[in-house]
Amino acid sequence: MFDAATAGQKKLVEVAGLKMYFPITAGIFRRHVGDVKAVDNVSFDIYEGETLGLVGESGCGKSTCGRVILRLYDPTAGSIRIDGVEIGKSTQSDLRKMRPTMQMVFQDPQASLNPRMTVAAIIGEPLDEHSKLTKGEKLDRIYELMDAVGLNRNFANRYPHEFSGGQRQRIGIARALALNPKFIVCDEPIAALDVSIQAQVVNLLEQLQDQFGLTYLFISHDLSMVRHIADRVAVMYLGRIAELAPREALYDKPMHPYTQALLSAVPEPDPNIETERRRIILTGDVPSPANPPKGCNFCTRCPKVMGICRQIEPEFREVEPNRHVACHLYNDTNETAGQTATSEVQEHPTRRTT
Amino acid sequence: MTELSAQKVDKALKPPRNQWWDVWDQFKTHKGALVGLFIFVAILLSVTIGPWVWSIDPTYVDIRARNQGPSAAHPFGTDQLGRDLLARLMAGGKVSIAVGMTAMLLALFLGTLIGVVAGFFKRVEGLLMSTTDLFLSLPLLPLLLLMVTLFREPLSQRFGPETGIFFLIVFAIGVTSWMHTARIVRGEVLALKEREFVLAARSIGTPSRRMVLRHILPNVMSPIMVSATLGIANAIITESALSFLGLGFPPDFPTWGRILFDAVDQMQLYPIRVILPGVAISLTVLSVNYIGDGLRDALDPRIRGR
Amino acid sequence: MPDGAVSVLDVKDLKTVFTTRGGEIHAVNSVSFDLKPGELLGVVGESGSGKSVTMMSLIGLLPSPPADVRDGRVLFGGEDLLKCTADHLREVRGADIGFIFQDPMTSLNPVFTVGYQIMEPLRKHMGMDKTAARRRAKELLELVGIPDAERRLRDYPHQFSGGMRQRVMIAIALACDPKVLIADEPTTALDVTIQAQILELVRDLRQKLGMAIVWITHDLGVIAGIADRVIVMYGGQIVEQAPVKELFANPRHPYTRALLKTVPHVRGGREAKLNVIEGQPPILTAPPAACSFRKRCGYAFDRCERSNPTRYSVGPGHDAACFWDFDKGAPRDV
Amino acid sequence: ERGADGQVNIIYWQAPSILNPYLSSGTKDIESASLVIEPLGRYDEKGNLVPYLAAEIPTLDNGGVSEDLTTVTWKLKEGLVWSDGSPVTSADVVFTAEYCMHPEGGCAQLAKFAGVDKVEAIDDLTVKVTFSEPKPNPYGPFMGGQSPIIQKAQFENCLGAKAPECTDANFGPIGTGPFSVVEFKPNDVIQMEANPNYRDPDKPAFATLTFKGGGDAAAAGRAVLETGEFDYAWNLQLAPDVLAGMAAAGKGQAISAFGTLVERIEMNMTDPSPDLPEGERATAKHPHPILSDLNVRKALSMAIDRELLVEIGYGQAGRPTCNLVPAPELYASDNTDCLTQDIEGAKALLDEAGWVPGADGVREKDGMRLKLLYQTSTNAVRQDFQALIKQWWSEIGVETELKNIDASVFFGGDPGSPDTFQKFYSDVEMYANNFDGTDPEPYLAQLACDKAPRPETQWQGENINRYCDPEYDALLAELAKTGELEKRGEIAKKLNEMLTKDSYTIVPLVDRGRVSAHSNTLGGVVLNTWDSELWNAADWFRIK
Amino acid sequence: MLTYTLRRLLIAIPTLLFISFVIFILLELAPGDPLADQPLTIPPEVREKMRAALGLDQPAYVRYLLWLKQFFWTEPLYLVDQAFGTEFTEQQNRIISWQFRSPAMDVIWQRLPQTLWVVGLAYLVGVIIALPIGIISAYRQYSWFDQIGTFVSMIGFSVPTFFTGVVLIIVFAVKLQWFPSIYDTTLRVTDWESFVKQVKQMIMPVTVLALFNASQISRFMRASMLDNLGQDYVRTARAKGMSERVVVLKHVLRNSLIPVVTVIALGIPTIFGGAIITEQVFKVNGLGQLLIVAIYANDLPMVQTLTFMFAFLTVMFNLIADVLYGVLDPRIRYD
Ligand SMILES: Nc1ncnc2c1ncn2[C@@H]1O[C@H](COP(=O)(O)OP(=O)(O)OP(=O)(O)O)[C@@H](O)[C@H]1O
Ligand SMILES: Nc1ncnc2c1ncn2[C@@H]1O[C@H](COP(=O)(O)OP(=O)(O)OP(=O)(O)O)[C@@H](O)[C@H]1O
Ligand SMILES: [Mg+2]
Ligand SMILES: [Mg+2]
Repeated sequence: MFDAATAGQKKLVEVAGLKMYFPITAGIFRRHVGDVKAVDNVSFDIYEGETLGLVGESGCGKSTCGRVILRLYDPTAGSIRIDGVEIGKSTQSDLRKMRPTMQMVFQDPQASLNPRMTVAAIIGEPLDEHSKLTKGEKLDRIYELMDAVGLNRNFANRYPHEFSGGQRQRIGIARALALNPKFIVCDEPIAALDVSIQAQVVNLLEQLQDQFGLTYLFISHDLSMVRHIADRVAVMYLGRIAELAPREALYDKPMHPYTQALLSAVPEPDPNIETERRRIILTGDVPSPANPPKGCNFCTRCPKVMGICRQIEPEFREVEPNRHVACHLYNDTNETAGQTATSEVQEHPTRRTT
Repeated sequence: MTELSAQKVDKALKPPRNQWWDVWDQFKTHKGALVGLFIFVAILLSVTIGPWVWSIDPTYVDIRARNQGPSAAHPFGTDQLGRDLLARLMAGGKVSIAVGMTAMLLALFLGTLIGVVAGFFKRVEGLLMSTTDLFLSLPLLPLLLLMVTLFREPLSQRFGPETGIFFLIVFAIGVTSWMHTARIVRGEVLALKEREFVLAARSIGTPSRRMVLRHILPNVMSPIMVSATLGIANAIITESALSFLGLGFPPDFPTWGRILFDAVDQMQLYPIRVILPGVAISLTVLSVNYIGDGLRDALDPRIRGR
Repeated sequence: MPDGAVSVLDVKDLKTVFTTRGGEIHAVNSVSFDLKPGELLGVVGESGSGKSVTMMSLIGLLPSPPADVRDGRVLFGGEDLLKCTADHLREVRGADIGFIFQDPMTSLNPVFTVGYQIMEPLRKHMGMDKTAARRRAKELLELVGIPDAERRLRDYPHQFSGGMRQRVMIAIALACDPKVLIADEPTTALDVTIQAQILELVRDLRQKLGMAIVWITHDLGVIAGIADRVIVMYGGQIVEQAPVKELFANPRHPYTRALLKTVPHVRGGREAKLNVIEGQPPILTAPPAACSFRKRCGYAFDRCERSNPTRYSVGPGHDAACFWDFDKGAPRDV
Repeated sequence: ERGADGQVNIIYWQAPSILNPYLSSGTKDIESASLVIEPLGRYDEKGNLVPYLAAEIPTLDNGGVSEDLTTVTWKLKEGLVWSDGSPVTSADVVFTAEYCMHPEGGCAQLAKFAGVDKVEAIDDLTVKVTFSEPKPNPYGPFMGGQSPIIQKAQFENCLGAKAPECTDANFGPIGTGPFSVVEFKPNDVIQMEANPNYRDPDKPAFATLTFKGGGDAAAAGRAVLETGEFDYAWNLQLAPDVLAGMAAAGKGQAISAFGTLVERIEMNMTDPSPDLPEGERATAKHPHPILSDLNVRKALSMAIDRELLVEIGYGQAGRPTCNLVPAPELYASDNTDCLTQDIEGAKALLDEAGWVPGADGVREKDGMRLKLLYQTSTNAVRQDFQALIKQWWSEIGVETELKNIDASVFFGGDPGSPDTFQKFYSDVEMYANNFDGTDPEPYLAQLACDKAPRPETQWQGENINRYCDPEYDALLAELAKTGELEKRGEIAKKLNEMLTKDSYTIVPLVDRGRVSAHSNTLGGVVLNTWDSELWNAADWFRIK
Repeated sequence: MLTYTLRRLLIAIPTLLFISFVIFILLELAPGDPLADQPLTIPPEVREKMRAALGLDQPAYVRYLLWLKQFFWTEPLYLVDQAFGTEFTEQQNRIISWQFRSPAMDVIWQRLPQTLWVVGLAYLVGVIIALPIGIISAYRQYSWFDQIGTFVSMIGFSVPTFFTGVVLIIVFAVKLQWFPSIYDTTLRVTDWESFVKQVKQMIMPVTVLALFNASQISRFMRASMLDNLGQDYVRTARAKGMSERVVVLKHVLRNSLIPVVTVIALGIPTIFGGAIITEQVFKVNGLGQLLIVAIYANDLPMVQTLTFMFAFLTVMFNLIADVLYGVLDPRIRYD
């Protein structure tokens, strides 16, 4: 396990300027009147063998981001390179060939398994699609995978509902592993699980990473789990990345006010700390991604909000080595920030007022 | 965990038990279904094997013996031409059940196909649903008349009068009764499409065709089952209406619907002639319904596990 | 904490069994606990340990069949809730005991306005007329921190975010000034920041209204933050009960210990590997004849196979159902 | 006394759709209209002519018909008024002819006016009809329910293409009959009341009348015979035992009478094989491979037990017959040869014709099986007949395939449909037909060579069998020239026998009577098959 | 919601035009002839003339366009004329039925009351008895009530109405003489006596149809209730101390009715399609009988008009059902 990504490592996933807008249509002729900006101009890289944690509140676009990276949705803009291959625009048949390198583990282990298929059939499905193994070979491979995720081989002919949540998630993981992928998007793989089972799954994921040299995008809203498993952590808010930093740095010294609030809200299983702790309690709810606030999208709830935040969208900058933050607090020179802002900002009508 | 699986390796390698055994095991626990199955098999046997045992020709006119009540020679009596009612019921049952089953299968096939395609592929949804509306609002009778005119002769020539008309009737009923199934299936598919396991299959790279076969279809089984049970009843009744209109089988060819219809006028004089075919139709429909219930449960692994 | 005061709720030997096609499920086995006025009792345990079933058995919320409350006694206000009439039970529900459910998304009726749903118990239990009920409903919404309450009363649940719906649920539970509030994992479905808001709200309300609360959760962090006393459930039984600080400092049941170890922290040191509790929770097809944790327990010995431990007192207000004595590091000699 | 007996209810299981017989020739329409509008003369129950609006029936004897048989002169009764009080004049009669003979009118009774050159009013009460050639039977126009007199004042603006637009007139014609229309609901019900201006001040006995349509024969029979809701039900084509069962309820009785309707089997003289190219199939170009042989046709006829058919299908409403023209007596042949079934004889005939039984009992000749397709319209009795006849034919070694076709298609005459009786795409077919009035000449003339349906005529034509015999045609021409009744009778009998007894082209089965029912309290009913059944409704009364 | 409705209406226009075209083609191609029931004695030339008088000598497309014009232009104008006494349609031909030689629409209007009374009432009665049956069967799932309900409704499906109708007539009209076997469409309800008569004659046809409808709708109701009884909000309502009556009849029912109401709405067009067999058995002579007789008589303008109106209703009620769903379920907001 590496603690931080070293510069020399190979970038397995490169995401740049990724946008995923879901159109909102209205009127008699279904005119396009707006967008749900589920993912709005997100850029990051994931190095080979590392785990990038992606945290944020519900509805902030984590799942959409994970899915669009695997091209389960067609992105509105931006580029996605996986293992050096640009897949942002490739066709479904080309994608099909890429599928073995990239896989996904889903949030709800119950919902992501077809209730009418046996475990063997579920794990074997990717093999059916992408390999020409004989029946026997396939069965062997399925058993192998079941061993790898710690499922009893006897369970091969059972149905998903006959398993506990943790076991189901293992089935999902085995399915993702079947084609020897390099990159796995784990979309809240533990959110639906019991605390005691969460640990089992996380341990399994880590063990498999070691074993097969996997790279993860680990989506979660459980900050303590992310802290445990991720090497670097990206914090998302309302479709954008607020902060991206190595784990230790982030947890020790969160920079973005949202990250700070998020961390302080996590309850500690220790009554002594808990009773004394001062929390930052955010007010209000997350704004709708169809209609994000002007300027910084956190400005409506930010305890440290400044005038500029309501005007200009902060740039996502590297403020310290390896630490990226999108916040005006860390922009010493606001003017230049405005100048060097991306084209997105230039389109912004407020540009004229500055 | 690991040692557990290691120690059971050999046991696991024994070929997995055919899952239909599980289905049967579950099916057996459904009392209604079991009774239904028993009755249905009994009906099936009596219409298939029955004519071997009771070998009177159902179309044999024994005019001296007409309008007889039950007797040893004719356990259910005879009709107005002296044809043996038992033989006619068995022969009629064979046709009615065959028509009911195949027409229902055809309607299910069409309904499911259109429903699934409309639900799964957004592009053709509007078109297919308009077609469904169209078929729902088309006048059935002229449509049937047209089909019969166009196809009766070529078909009877190719397959013989009986088989030809069998195809025609099955086709006519099937083609005019798939719409409700299509609607229900489409609704169901629209919901299923949003389920995570469909997304999971896509992330694996499963193409749409196999997605439908593997993930969508098995999960719309229960509404299809319900349609199926209703479909058989519908097909048997429609067939009787068709023979009544002269669009059905050759006139001397008995079917349950026709035997029932012919006897309605004489209901007061010979009640047995309406009761028997009526009971036969109802029993079939009921037993199929209960079988459908049981099968729906048995096919659902979630219920089966309990 | 008003120690020694007379309890508002006293549960003794509660047993609940589900009859299913596959046989009986003994979901709750001889559960006893009590609740003091103004106290916040935390209930923890893994999924399926019987937390919800226990609480719902108290006020007859389980559908019957399949549920059957076989045995026990629930004293509330001097009356046994398991034996009283259905009408009286309905009076108690909503009026004297409020209930908050886990999933705010599905627990509100989608076709009635929020205002209507809050007013319903007010009109039934407090005999208020429409205007009075509306006024009170508005107050309640304000109390749980929903801005623009007057207008939001006319909104439907789907127009609220998850956190706000949970507040509405709390408002409904609080509507008739209950003596006891049972909250069944009220924040599990919510985000941490929203959870923090709700927790803050509950602390606040407790101060203002002073009712006794049972708070079910499986998040030990939440328990640590708000509970006065904690009971730990496993396999349909209470395995440990202690004041909150005592429990976290001196867990006396192997399950509690394991549980405390599995959770990762956001602060402090980071373990290389998370601790796990291996194995599966027990299948409750029969009333327990042996310790239900023995298969997953590092301390198990032959006695655990033979009999089911009762709850032994291990300190002031602290008891644990385990044959192993952690103080001595040896089997308990009873 | 008029109106003394209150209400009378009539049910026709086919509902009338219009009250103008010139726009529809459906029996239901003609008969319901006959309560309201009347012709100059009608046929009575024996087929005799009786004057209605005319003072007397014009004949050669009384000088009403000219010697050269080209004109008829009708005289109206004096003092006749329409139900609206205006007088009936010869102008109305002339107008009626004008109305039906209008080239764009599409008059359904045009055949009644066939050969009419002109119709002129001699004076207010006298009308002269001139034919373009001698007409031995001049009683086409203005005779019988099909051509009643309509009021000129009412229909004046409804000539030709405008005829269908006059809904009020078509639904409520002003007439001279015993009743006048109060409300007409097409295909449902007609409300009538006694005509205040009816020529007999004592009639009708009923003040109001309801004419209900719809349902089926069984329901109509039940309503009269079992529940007593209705007084009169028309045409109860029911199995004899069913009818008997209903009559046993004691509320009413079934009555029957015979006319000229004959249920028959028609033999196809041409080859209907689908292997033939379209356009040649079922045409004179290809004679029928089996049925061209007289012996086969005869054998088929001999195998049939007509008595039994009657017993099964019609009971008192039918009698076996061997004649195409079963009545009136003058024209009816006395041939009864076919009445006894003779299976052995039929077998012998077939043997003689070279058809020998094959392995499965079906006869064969030159490698061809004796297999026939037997079609008819959908109707329970016809299907029973089919089954029975199939059985008998199988006994003589003929294999039969049955087919039934919806009546609206079978009788539809659509040249595009393969299933019409005219196309005759089968070997034998069964239906019933009759002729209007009492003179069979046009009826027999249908079998003339040139009347065969064929592609050139868009499959129209009445010579369904494609029978063609020059001798027959010659005899027909003679009939057309003959005016003397005795002589006409002889020729007609000859023609009838040529078709049936001699050639077995047409195999008559049953002379079908009409069965109707009336309640026991309805008096004065005389069933008439030569005209509207309701012809004497003015005389009906309530038995107290 | 309004824009959604408007949009759906816009889409409905081409759909309906297409449907009208298909119906026309179908009727055109189907065998049969309007003169089929005329006596065989009519000579061919006369037939030809009669045919021309019906307009059958025109090519098919002309007849179609004419019908379109008549249906969408002349008939509505005629209604305007009727309402305001104007005379727009003076010179234009309305759709003329071939059987009646009179405007098809007039006959349709004439048939509407009895159809609505019998078929409509039967639907209503069916719904009214189906709902409580569905509710009780679901609330007491697997009780004997539920089992018998299932059994009876399956029988209801499987026994044709031509049979049940005749049985009722034989028992109640022939044997007991309680009700008339023939429906009197001319009866006007003016006083108590005529009202009693009307009720008596409606009882049997309404019963037959209502049983058939009820057996279908009660199944839907049951399924929908079962779905909702298991929902979390039911538990919430109970936890609030609401009585079972309120819980089931208010909270659950309100939610269960949403899908059922749309199903009911979808079934309404069938009322206007009439009930062919039942109408025939009881001689109600409603729209169903009108259609079937018109089909037998090959009265194409009438069949085309009736069928198209039925298609129109089907499409409209589809739309209404969807909109209704949105109205009843606050969660759904179109657009
Ligand atoms: N198919 C879609 N069409 C329209 N909007 C969508 C779609 N999918 C997601 N969204 C919207 O995009 C936003 C981001 O959704 P997403 O599921 O990515 O959030 P998330 O961060 O994964 O939340 P959670 O933690 O609840 O899973 C949400 O506002 C959601 O409503
Ligand atoms: N309706 C039911 N039928 C059968 N068994 C049930 C039913 N409801 C609950 N159970 C069983 O009762 C046991 C206790 O369930 P309960 O819901 O109380 O767990 P919990 O501790 O609340 O879990 P969670 O944290 O997941 O809410 C479980 O084993 C469950 O399977
Ligand atoms: Mg998500
Ligand atoms: Mg719970």
